[in-house]
Amino acid sequence: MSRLLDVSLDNFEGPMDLLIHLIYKNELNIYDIPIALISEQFVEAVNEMEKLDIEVAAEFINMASYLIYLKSRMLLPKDGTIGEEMDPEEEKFLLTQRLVEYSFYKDVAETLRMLEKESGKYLMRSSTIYIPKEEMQTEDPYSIANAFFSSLEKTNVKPMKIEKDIVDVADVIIKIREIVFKKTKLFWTDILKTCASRREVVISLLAVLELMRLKVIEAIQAETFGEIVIEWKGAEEKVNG
Amino acid sequence: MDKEQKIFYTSLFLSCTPLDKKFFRKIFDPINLENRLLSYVESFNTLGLGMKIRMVSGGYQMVTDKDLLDELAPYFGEKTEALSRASMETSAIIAYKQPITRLEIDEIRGVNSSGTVRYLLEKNLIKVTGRKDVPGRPLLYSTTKYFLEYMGINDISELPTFREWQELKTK
Amino acid sequence: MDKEQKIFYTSLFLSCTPLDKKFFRKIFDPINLENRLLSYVESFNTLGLGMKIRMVSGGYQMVTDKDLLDELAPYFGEKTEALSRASMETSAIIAYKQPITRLEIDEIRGVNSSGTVRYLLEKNLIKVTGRKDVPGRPLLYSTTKYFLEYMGINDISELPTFREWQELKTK
Repeated sequence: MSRLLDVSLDNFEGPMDLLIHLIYKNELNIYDIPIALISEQFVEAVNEMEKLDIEVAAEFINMASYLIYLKSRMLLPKDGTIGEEMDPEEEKFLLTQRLVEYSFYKDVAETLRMLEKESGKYLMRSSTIYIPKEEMQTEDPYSIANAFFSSLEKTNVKPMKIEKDIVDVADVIIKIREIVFKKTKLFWTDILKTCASRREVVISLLAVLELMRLKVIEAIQAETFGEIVIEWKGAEEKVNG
Repeated sequence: MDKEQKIFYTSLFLSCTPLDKKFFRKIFDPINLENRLLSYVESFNTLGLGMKIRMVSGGYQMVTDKDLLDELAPYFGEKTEALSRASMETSAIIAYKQPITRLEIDEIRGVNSSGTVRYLLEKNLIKVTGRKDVPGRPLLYSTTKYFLEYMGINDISELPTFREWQELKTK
Repeated sequence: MDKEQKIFYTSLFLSCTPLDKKFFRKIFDPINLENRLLSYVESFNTLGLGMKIRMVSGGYQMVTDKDLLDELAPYFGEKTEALSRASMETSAIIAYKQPITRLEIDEIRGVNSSGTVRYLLEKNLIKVTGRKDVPGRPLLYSTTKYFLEYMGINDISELPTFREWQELKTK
């Protein structure tokens, strides 16, 4: 009997697969499986594997105990108790359905295997050819003009010209305090626009941090490299304003 | 040969993936388009250049003839390993029952399929298509367009139905 | 059509880069090969399929017809990474004020442009064209021929003037 299991457990995708194998081996009718026979063989197969020191997956053990239980239930006479115990005929029907369904997918997998093999005979290029961009127009002259003249405009309308070489933090704090007070809520980039030099940008950042520490303003950045929203928090002054 | 026909051929030449009818409807006059495309396919394939246009996953794809495989494979064949039995079984289940959760797959197969599902996702043969409206809201899986291309079929409906299979079995 | 001819065509189809004569000498009978290949090329090109075989640097390559580029470019044009705002601004300043030093660019932009200038040099959109005759002799930058190509113009003079830009802007 153990010769039935002429292949190792590794060759089975799971307990369902092993069951199907046993059904085919015994040339049984899948729609009316003799539970006693099949559970005996199943348990024997699992024992065999354990003897061979193969680590038997929990799924196989579960199926084995389920089959033994089902077999024992079927041997017992029907005692009429309904509900608390399983109806063995019903259980057998459900198991049959599962087996039929599984064996359908097992066969479909074979069909797919054939399709895979056939389709694999066609060769195709592994990557799409893209036409190099030199042959295409990518930017237009207007965008270039726009970038240039806008940057010129930006330089012309600089609102503050800091004459002295050293920008004073105190001055910048006053400036930012005023701006935020007036607008209540604005972006960090709005403050950037008022800066005349890189130095002033750095000092403005320090000023914002100082005003945050004093709880005059609050700065929130929703995402990394995102816009920083600066909001007025100095409530007592805002009430008056 | 008119420009439309040439653009049809060159598009298929440039693209490595199948181009579907939707793509051509966008760039060509859609009236009676399918018939025109079919005639283009036919006249291309009768040229017998060694490559041909095949219809797959609901689109068109330029491929080489099967009988040149042995000659071309050493130089251009990408060695793709065939799918394992577990992958085949799992993708078969997903193909028929999509969208389906992993637990439902496990129930049919009688084993845990998480590794196989992950592998199929990586291979772009299946994709996540939402969540099931049950407690835990598990992910739902479906097969991809690439699955059809990989199997060389146009549509899942080309696979045998359960009824057809049963009839064959009981004969 | 014999198998050699088919393999020639399909090899060129599968390879997106040119295949040189050495490759074909390896897989085909080398005697009188070049003549045969030339006749294959000719008969392919007379089909007028939209793609053709061209001879490049001692090899062969299957490419699309030039006159289909406009139709194909929207779908198969190389994905261009758009220039960042800083790059756009800097190259625009260089285009209008060339030759210009980095310090002069910085003054217009109000920020340090050294990173951007380096990036544009790498992208071959600008080049160094000399040194300014002032203390420190700083490098002078100008736009390149490729910049013109990239912007789709023939000459810097085709860029809109300030007046034209103002008119466009208010529209």
